[in-house]
Parts: sequence; structure tokens; C-alpha cells
Amino acid sequence: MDAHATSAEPERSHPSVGVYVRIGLVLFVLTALEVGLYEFTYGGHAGPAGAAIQPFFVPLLLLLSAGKFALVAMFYMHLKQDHRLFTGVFVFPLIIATVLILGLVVLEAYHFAFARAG
Amino acid sequence: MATTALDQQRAHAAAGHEPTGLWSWITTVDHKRIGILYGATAFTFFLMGGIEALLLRIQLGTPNNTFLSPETYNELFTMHGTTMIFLAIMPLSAAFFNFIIPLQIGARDVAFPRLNAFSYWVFLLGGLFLNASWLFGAAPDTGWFGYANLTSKQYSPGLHVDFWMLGLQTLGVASLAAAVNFFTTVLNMRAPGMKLMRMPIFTWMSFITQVLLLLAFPVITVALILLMFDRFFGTNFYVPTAGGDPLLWQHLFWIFGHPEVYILILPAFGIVSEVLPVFARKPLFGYAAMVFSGIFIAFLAFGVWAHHMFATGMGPIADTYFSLATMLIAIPTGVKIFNWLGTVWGGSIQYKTPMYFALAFVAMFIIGGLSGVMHGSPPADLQQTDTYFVVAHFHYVMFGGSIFGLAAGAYYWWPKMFGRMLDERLGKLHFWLMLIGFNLTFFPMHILGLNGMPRRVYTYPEGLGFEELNLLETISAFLLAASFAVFLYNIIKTWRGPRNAPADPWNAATLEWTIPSPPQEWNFAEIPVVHGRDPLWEAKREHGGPLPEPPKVSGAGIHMPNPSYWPLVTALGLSAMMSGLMLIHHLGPWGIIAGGAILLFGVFNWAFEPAG
Amino acid sequence: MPLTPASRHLRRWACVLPLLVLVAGACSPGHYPQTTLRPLSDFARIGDDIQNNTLYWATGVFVLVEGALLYAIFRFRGRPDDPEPSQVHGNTVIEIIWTVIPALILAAIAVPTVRGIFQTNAIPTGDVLRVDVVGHQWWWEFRYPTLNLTTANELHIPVGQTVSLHLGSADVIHSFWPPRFAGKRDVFPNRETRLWFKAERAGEYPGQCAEFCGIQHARMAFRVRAQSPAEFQTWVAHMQTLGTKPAAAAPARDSVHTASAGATVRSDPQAAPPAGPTDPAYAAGEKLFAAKGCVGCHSLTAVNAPKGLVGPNLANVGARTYIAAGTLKNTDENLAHWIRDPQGIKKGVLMPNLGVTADEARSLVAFLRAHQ
Amino acid sequence: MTDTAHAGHLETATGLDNRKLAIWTFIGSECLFFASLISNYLVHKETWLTGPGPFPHEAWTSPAGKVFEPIIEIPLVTLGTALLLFSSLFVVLALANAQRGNRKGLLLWLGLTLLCGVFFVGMQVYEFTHFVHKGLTLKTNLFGGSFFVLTGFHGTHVTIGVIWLFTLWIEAFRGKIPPAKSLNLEIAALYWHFVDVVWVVIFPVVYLIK
Repeated sequence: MDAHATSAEPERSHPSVGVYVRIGLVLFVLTALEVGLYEFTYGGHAGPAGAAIQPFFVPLLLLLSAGKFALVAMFYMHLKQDHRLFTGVFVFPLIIATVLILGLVVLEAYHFAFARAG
Repeated sequence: MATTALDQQRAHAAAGHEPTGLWSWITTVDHKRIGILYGATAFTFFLMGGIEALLLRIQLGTPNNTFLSPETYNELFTMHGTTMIFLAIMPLSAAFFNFIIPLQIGARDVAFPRLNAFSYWVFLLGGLFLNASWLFGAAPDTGWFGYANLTSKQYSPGLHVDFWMLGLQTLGVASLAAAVNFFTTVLNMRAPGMKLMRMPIFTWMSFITQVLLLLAFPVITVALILLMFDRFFGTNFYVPTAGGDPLLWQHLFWIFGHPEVYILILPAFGIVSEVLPVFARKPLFGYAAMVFSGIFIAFLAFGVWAHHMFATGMGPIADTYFSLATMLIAIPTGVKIFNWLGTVWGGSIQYKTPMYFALAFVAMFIIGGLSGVMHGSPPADLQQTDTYFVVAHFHYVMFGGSIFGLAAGAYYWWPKMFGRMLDERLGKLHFWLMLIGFNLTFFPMHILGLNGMPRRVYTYPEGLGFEELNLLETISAFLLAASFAVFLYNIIKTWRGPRNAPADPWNAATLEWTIPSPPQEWNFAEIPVVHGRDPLWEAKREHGGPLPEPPKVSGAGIHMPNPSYWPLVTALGLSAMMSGLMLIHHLGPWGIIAGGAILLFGVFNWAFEPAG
Repeated sequence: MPLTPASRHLRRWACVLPLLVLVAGACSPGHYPQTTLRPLSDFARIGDDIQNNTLYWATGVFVLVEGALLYAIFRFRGRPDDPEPSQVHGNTVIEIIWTVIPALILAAIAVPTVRGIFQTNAIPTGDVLRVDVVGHQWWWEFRYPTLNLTTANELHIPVGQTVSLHLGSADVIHSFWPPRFAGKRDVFPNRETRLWFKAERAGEYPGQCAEFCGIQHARMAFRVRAQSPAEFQTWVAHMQTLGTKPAAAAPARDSVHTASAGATVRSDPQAAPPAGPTDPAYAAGEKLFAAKGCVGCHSLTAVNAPKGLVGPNLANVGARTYIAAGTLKNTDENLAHWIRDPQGIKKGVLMPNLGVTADEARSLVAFLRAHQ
Repeated sequence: MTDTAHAGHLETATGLDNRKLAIWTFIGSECLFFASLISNYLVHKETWLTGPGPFPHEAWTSPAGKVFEPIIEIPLVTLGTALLLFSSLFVVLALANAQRGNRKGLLLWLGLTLLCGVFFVGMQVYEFTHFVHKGLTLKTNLFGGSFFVLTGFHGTHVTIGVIWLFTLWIEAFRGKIPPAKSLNLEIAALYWHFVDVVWVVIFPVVYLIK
């Protein structure tokens, strides 16, 4: 990751206003999907199909949320066009953060299960 | 008055003079001065931590001793650990980051000079805050690890834990601000031609340290925030009777705490990797392997935290994972040790004081590393953990490692920092006293630990066999202390002498030795262009011998950042907020609001002040 | 006074020899009753074997690497005017070798480690004796749920039978550590941890809290009393009789086998036979025990003992080796001293100074001594 | 607001601006901060031993027979989420205008961003007050504690962002953000987007997943 490869910051061509607005719409739709999924599974409109979705609810929701996260980071925060170094400085901690959350949840779940079972 | 003093200074600087006087130190944004401030402050705290250690050793010299009361002992061992880690070793490393990194990469200053001053002031105020607890008779007393739920309001009423928790929080701000600064500095401020794989190894190891700081400190920040809410606002995160989980504290603490260990040792790795080649007159053996093993160690640092917690009973799967991951760290560490050996092998070793310390570092670190592997195995660690075996292990790493490394750095860079050569004979006396005192103090702890002496006990009964070695350790601790008296004497003696250091007293390889000792305010009259890993050696080879002494030049035309007192005001605001938080039950929110107002005032004036 | 070379020699050795003896003695595990190096149970042996294996490898590495370093330090001394040594930058083959060899050594450590992890984490089955261990600031409670018995600060276990410890804490985190039998296991409030071991030899062995737990962490010791199955049964049967009034005649305590090496030979706390319920001092002590509020924190029954008391169970306190969790030997003087001034002896302990007079203390000692 | 040792215009070794690299570094560090808070929330959200149990989504009857109403109001929070997402859009539009030197556009979009931010904070203040009235405080149970600490620290970040952007709005109003200084806004915008993506994670994890 030798940063000298590009000695000067290239004139960044940030996306056009149209792209920003379209991304904004997609974000809005994804949020609506999240809430809709919740309503469909657990909310007032939940039916028998909702019960069938329940096992997939959490993964689906996390997927949608990850999608929104990626869109904002890539387009609004310009990671897609900017220097790769910025992506590295953001994504490396992000990976460690994710592993940390997973690790802690797994370790604590084991503790709680083992301890409370006596 | 402030403005006029500043104006005078600017006029002074424009004329090419070094500013002098107390005000110039308070408003300084020069990385070299900040480095010296860090060094002097941290060394003072180091001496305090050392005195604390001596008191502990007197108490443990004989069984059932009553020299210290149990609560004083607990305060002293807590403050000894906290002081040495946060107020001595880390800021001593920071002193070298500050002074040396910009010089090694050919820069005129760090990326954010005022932020740098802010880091120092926050560190100083945080250290004073922590130690102010002594004046209130409420020094922290739950260990540097502060295990919940002993730290809860129920089991630790009083201000002891509050001082500790808010003090660490303050110091964390200083570390994070400095880490952002140095991360940016190393990436962005390198002289033309200094590619990443041409960076001096000290800069490399320091850079990795900044990454660890950036990723580890937020975790302890959160752990401390949760503790703060438990103590001040009635939450129950660590209160088991309400369903909270004291084990979460241990997880969060060690997710921070294990990288912290490498934060303490990596700069020393870097220093030693600079000193060994210079005095063996050979380039560093396996530069790339040294860099990548450093990166690998840092990466693994985030995956091994729970090896501090084998005794908590995490189950066989977690034990296996954390044990194997821990053992993996031995591989890159081994690579480093072998490369140091490879560096001196076949060299023409010049025995100056820095080299003594650097070689002893390698020898001592091997011992600390090997006992570390012994802890890596949970069934064995269940016996070793929380005994003096562990105390021995981490003193071999922290003292035999970090302090020997930092001492090597101090003797090595002293001429560059102050323009004076430290006395060689006194330096060697310091070395031998320290080496012997250190080993006699800490090696017997291995034996005591394996034979059943637990840690963190203010006394021990007769009849368990601990008497003889403890007495030996106590006597030796004074020998160790004497070695630092010699060091102090050396400093004072040299201070009285003339500035006698040439630009390149050791026949060194890196950029900081191409400029006068001590460097002028702007470091490099002309920004150097780098063509290789050992630029000064290459220049000397080309020249066919030692280079002529670089002349002092006028700084006319070189634009340097303006001095500023806003970092100090901002730091004072932050400390006032922390103090307000501690007194929240007496002052209500007003203390915090007042501190916050000062903080905002400082930040805005800082932001809108012309940086120069 | 001039010395001949021989006598000078002798004198030097005369100084060094005692020092060597001292060091050798201080290094031998036999010098330390609380050592981890002489395991007395299956559990402790698992860890000890792994530790020895690791220690052998570590010693080998230590000798080789420090040897090479010392060799280099002496062999490659240079003078300032020496020619520049050859400028070696590295050697890929060598670097690969010294990456692989440590990896292999670690594998040799990792394999037994993983086996040991699973062995020590196994849940014991079959003929096991369950003991519930509760850590308190700053003493240990031991409950035998299957035997319906409770005692404090002395863990009685039968030799040859696996004991399965279920550990918890009443307040903060402690760590239960009987070094001769097992490594540490932390005890948590509201969370159960486990530990097991099968004792191999009878005797009395020290143990200690190993996690910092407040002002008196240092004074939170306990004793493990491993007994032959028959002796253990006798002890259980005796304890079963301990209600509010102790049995008139205590069993002969000399029958406790303590002669094994490494065990502390117990000093009989009192020469005279203990006072019985008929003794006037005993009766006075009994009254005081209630009047001074001792009953608020201490139970005197081993059977059906109440849970959650602040102070240790005293049903057989008269027969214990130490009082105040390993702080003092259990002699009449110490016990009286302790009753009168616990805060002076163990500052911060939850037992307050109750203004007990010397006479009252004597009565209380007589009363407690009878509880064997 | 420049604070670099290279005065005037700079060439850095990477060609990247110091402040921009620094804010990304800070954001990377903040990832770990929020990860720790989220971990705490996940570990503790369903834990209680004293006091009422958790009652975020469903009505809950205590052993003593007291009924606790479900507490989370998804429509309100969805509105807040949408506001925050739109504010992210507005701030990039403000930046685009700043880079083109369109001061009016900059003031308009930055103003809208600020409004969204203020409304989001207002939503959170309303929600917190509402919860407290319904009986959920920091002390009630561990859901309460971990919920308030996690969303509260996010709200603090939003508030700091509002103050920062407001300062820039004033600067822009005074004509002090010409295209050459648009980086001042870009850095604040990066921080603002980060605060937004953190909410993108918090919203499903706290409000939608039971």
C-alpha cells in the first residue's frame, strides 16, 4: 500500500447531483423495506407468512442495513472515487469492530448459558 | 499581556532567534519542545512510580510487615501500575515520537502542531488529576485493571475509583489525539523519496503503535463510560445482583489491555532496531521481516485478549482459540529476536552506552517472551496467573523490555536533543547497576510465583517459605533505584558542561543526524530528498568519509507555525469538565457546564486563530 | 593479618557457601508448602505436565539464543578504526528457517495444551462428591449439598474420590486456588464456575484467594484437609451431630493424619480438653454470643446451616487450624485477641470491634473452643 | 482553520490533505467506540434481575402483576431515521454547491441539513422524555441503561455535528467558504455521514430486532 504510487491527489470527479439524489432515493426505499419487513413479520400486519419469515428476519435486516451503510460510505463519503488509503483507514477498523461485536456476543452467550443453567 | 508577549515572540522568530522563557514553553507548538516536555514530565512520573514501588518492596521485605497499612498498600500498587503504564512508559515513548519522528522522516513539524501541544497538556493535566487523589486521601485502590464489580459504588464508596476512572478517561483523550496526529504525520509528512519501505524502523514501529492506540483506546473509553454511568447515574452494567455482568468489564478491559502491552513495547522494539545497526556498523538484518512481523504482532494483538482470563472458565473452545492465537504471537516475536541477532552477527560492535542497553534489552526480552509462552497454555496458566510468576513475566517485558529500550534511546538521542554527550563512564555504571538490580529484583519472582505466592497481597504469612527471596528482592530494588540516581547525576553533570555534541556522534544512518545538535527550530533548512533506507550512511559513503559539520543557518524565509495558548485553554476546559463530573453530586451539572464552556471557547478560538 | 592463599580461599567459600545453601533451599519446591510444582491431584498433574513440557522447550531455546547472543557480544567486538564489516541486509533462507522452527516448537507445545484444555474442562461423572464453594469478603464458605453440611475456611475432602466444586461469590470476584490440587478458578456473583480434582494424598494444605478483592485480599486463605475415606466419613458423621449445642465429648483430634511430607503439622490449639456445656465459662460465653450480636452473622450449626450469612460458620471452629481466614493460628490467646480487636488485626474486615472485655473474651473462647 | 506545518499550499507525501486523512483516521477509531457500545447493548438488552423486565417491543407483565406497555414507537423513529438519511443527501448537495462556488445553494442545502439534524435531536429528546414517563430510565433495567447510553452517545455526536455545521453555515453566510476552502465543509460532512451510518446500524439493531 505504498502511497507514493500516486504522488498527487487526482482531481476527484465527485458524482453528479443526479447520482446523489438517486442514492438518496435508494436509501429511502431500503429503509422503507426494513420497516416493512418488521411490520410484515412482527408488526400489526403480521400474518402466517410473517411467522415463516421470522428465521430470516435478522439476516435480511442486517443485509439491508449493510447495503445502506455501503451506499453512504461509497457515494456520500466518496470512498469509491477517493484515494484507496481512506478506504483502508476506514475498513480495517470496521472489520476489527465487527469481529469484536461477534466475539463478545458469542463469549457472553456461552457464559450466560453455562452460568444460568447452573 | 498575552498578545504582546506573543507578538514579541513572533518578531523574535522572524529574526531567526529561538524563543526563550516560560511563556514560550507554554505556547510552544514545536514538536521538539513538546517532546522534551513529554520526556521531562514522564520521567518525573517514572520516578514517582519508582518510589511507590520501593515502598511496596519495603512492605514485602518481611512477612506480616506493618510498614504500610493494607489500604495504603492497595493504593500504592494501583498507582504504581497506573503510573508506570499511562504516565511513564507511554509518554516516554511519546517523547521520542515527538522529537524523533519528524526528524527521521525529514519534516519540519508534525501534521498538527497545535493538536500536538493539546495532547501534551491533556496528558499533563490527566496525570496531575490522577495524582491529586493523594492529596484527598483517595488514591485509586482497585488495581490498574480495576476489575468490576469491586469498583462499584457498593464495594468502593468514596472518590478512589472516581479519580482513577476520570483520570484514565482524560489520558485516553491525550493518547487518541496524539495517535491521530502521528498517524497522519507519518503518512503525509515524509520527505520526498521516503517511501514507506524506506522509513526508519523506529518510525515504522511507532506508526504501528499509533494504529494500536487508535483501535484500542475507544474500547477502554467505553468500558470507563459504562463504569461512570454505574457509579454516577445508577445503571447496573457491572452490577451482578441486577443482572449486569462484571465479566464484560474484563473483556472490554483486555480488548484494550492486550494491544496496550504492544503499545508499550513496540516503540522500544523500534529504538533497539535503530541502535543495534548503528553500533554494529551493519544495516538492520531483514528490514522487511522486521516491518511485517511488527504489523503481524499488532494485528494479532486484537485477537488474544482473553488469555488474561483463562481462570474465569470460558469453556474449552474459547480457551483453545485464545491459547493458540497467543502462541502464534511467539513466531513474529521470535523473528524479531533472530533478526536482532543477525544484525549484530558479523558486525564490528562499538561498545557505547546505548549499545549496552540495546543488547541487554534483547537478552531480557527473550526471558520475558519465553515466560509469556508458558502462560499461553491454559492448564498451566491456571497455576501461574495472578502469582508473582506473572509479575516477573511482565516486568521482564515492561522493564527488561520497554525501560531498557527507552534507556538505550535516551543515551542514543540525548546528544541530538540537548547538544550534549552524556558521560560514558556514568552511563555504563548506570547500565550495570540497572542490569544487576533488575535481575536480582525480578528473577526470584519467577520462583516465588511458581511456588505459590499470589499477586496484589499487602503481606504474606510466615511459614510459606516466601521470606528469603522477598528480602533479596527488596534489597535489590534499592540497587535498581540507585542506578537511576546515577542517571540523574549524569544528566545534571552533563547539563553543567558545554554543548559539545557534533551533528553525528555515533556514525548513524538516519536523517536526524544530518542536522546540527540540537536541531534548529525548523529542523531542516532544506527538505532532504531520500534515495534509500540509510540515507546518511549512503551520503557518507558517497563522500568517502565523515561529512563536515552542518552549519547553523538563519531561518529567514522558513515559515513555521505560530505559537498558541489555545491548546492549553482547551485542555484546561476538558480537565475542568472531568472535575465537574467527579463533583456532580455536589455541584450538579454546573461544573460540567462551566468546563464545557471553557472547552468550547478554547476550541473556537483555536479553530479561528491563524495557524501561521 | 596476612592471609595465606589457602585461607583466603577458605574465607571466600565460607561466605559463599551459606549463600549457595540459602539459594538452593529457596529454589527447591520443598521449601514452599503452597507450591504449584508438586501436584497432588490428577487435575494439577495435567497442568504440571504441560508446564514441564513447555519449560523444557523454553529452557532449550533460552540456552541456545542467549548463548548465541553472548557469543556475538564477545566475538564481534570492534574498534572505531576497524574496517566496515560486510553490509549484509538479510538472508531469505535463514529467515524462513527461523520462522519455521519456532512454529514447530509451538506445535509441540500446542498439542498437549489442547488435550489438557479439554481434559480440565470435562465435567466429572460417576462417584463424585459435590462441594459448593462461596467466596466472601474475606473468607470461604464450603457447603456439601449431598451431606447437608456447611463449614468455613477448611475444605475437608476424601482422598481418592473426585470432588466437583461448584463455585460462586457472595459479593465481588474472588479466585479459588488450592495450588497443590488445582489451578485457579474465579468465582463470580450470580454465575457459577466449576472445578474438579481427585486428591492423591492425605494431609493439610494451604490455599488462597488469588483475585484482588478489596482491602483484605491478602488475608483470604483457606486450608484443604484431605482425609482418608474412613477419616472423612468419621468427620462427616461428627459434623452431622453439630447442632446448636456441641457434643459433650469432642472426638480425639489426634486421629487426623497429617504426617505426609509438605503438609503443615498442626499444633494442637489447646492442651487442656475443651470446656463442655456444663462449664460456667461456656455458659457465660453462650450468653455473650447472643448478647453481643455474634449470632447475627455467625451460625453454629453445621447441619441445615442458613445461607447468606455475613460471617463464617462456626460449628466446628474450635477444631480449625487457623482463624480469620488464615490470619492467625487458632490458639486461645489469638482467638481472644481476635474477638476483642478484629479491626486491629484485619483492618476493614466486616466484623466490628464490639467492646468485648478480656473476661468476656475468655468466656467466648471457652464457648467457641468447645465447638469442635 | 488550517493547522498544518506546511504553510501555504502543501504537498504531502501521499498527496492527501492532512485534515482529511486525520478525520478518516478519527472515524476509523470511532468505529471501535460504537462497536463497544453496541456490544454492551447486545449483551445486556434482555437482562434484568431486579426491577421490571425489558419492555421495548411487547407489553410485559411483571411477576407482581404490573403491566408495562411496549415502549418503542417505530413510526417516530423511522421518521428520525429518514431525516438523518436525507440530511446526508443534503450535506453532499451543500458540498457540491460549495465546490462550485454557489453560495446560495450552499446556504440552502446546509440549512436543510441543519434542520434535519435539529429535528433528529428533537425526536430523540421527545423519545427519551416519553420513555422516562413510561417508567424506563437508566436505572430501570439493563435494557434502559444500555439503550440510553448507546443512543445517547450517538445523539451527542449528532449534537456536536449540528454545532459544527452551524458554525460553517455562519462562515458560509459571511462568505468565508469559497471553493478553495470547501474542504472545511467536506471534513465536517465526512463526520456527519459517519454519524449517519452509525444510525443505519443502530436503527435495525435496537429498534427492529427484538
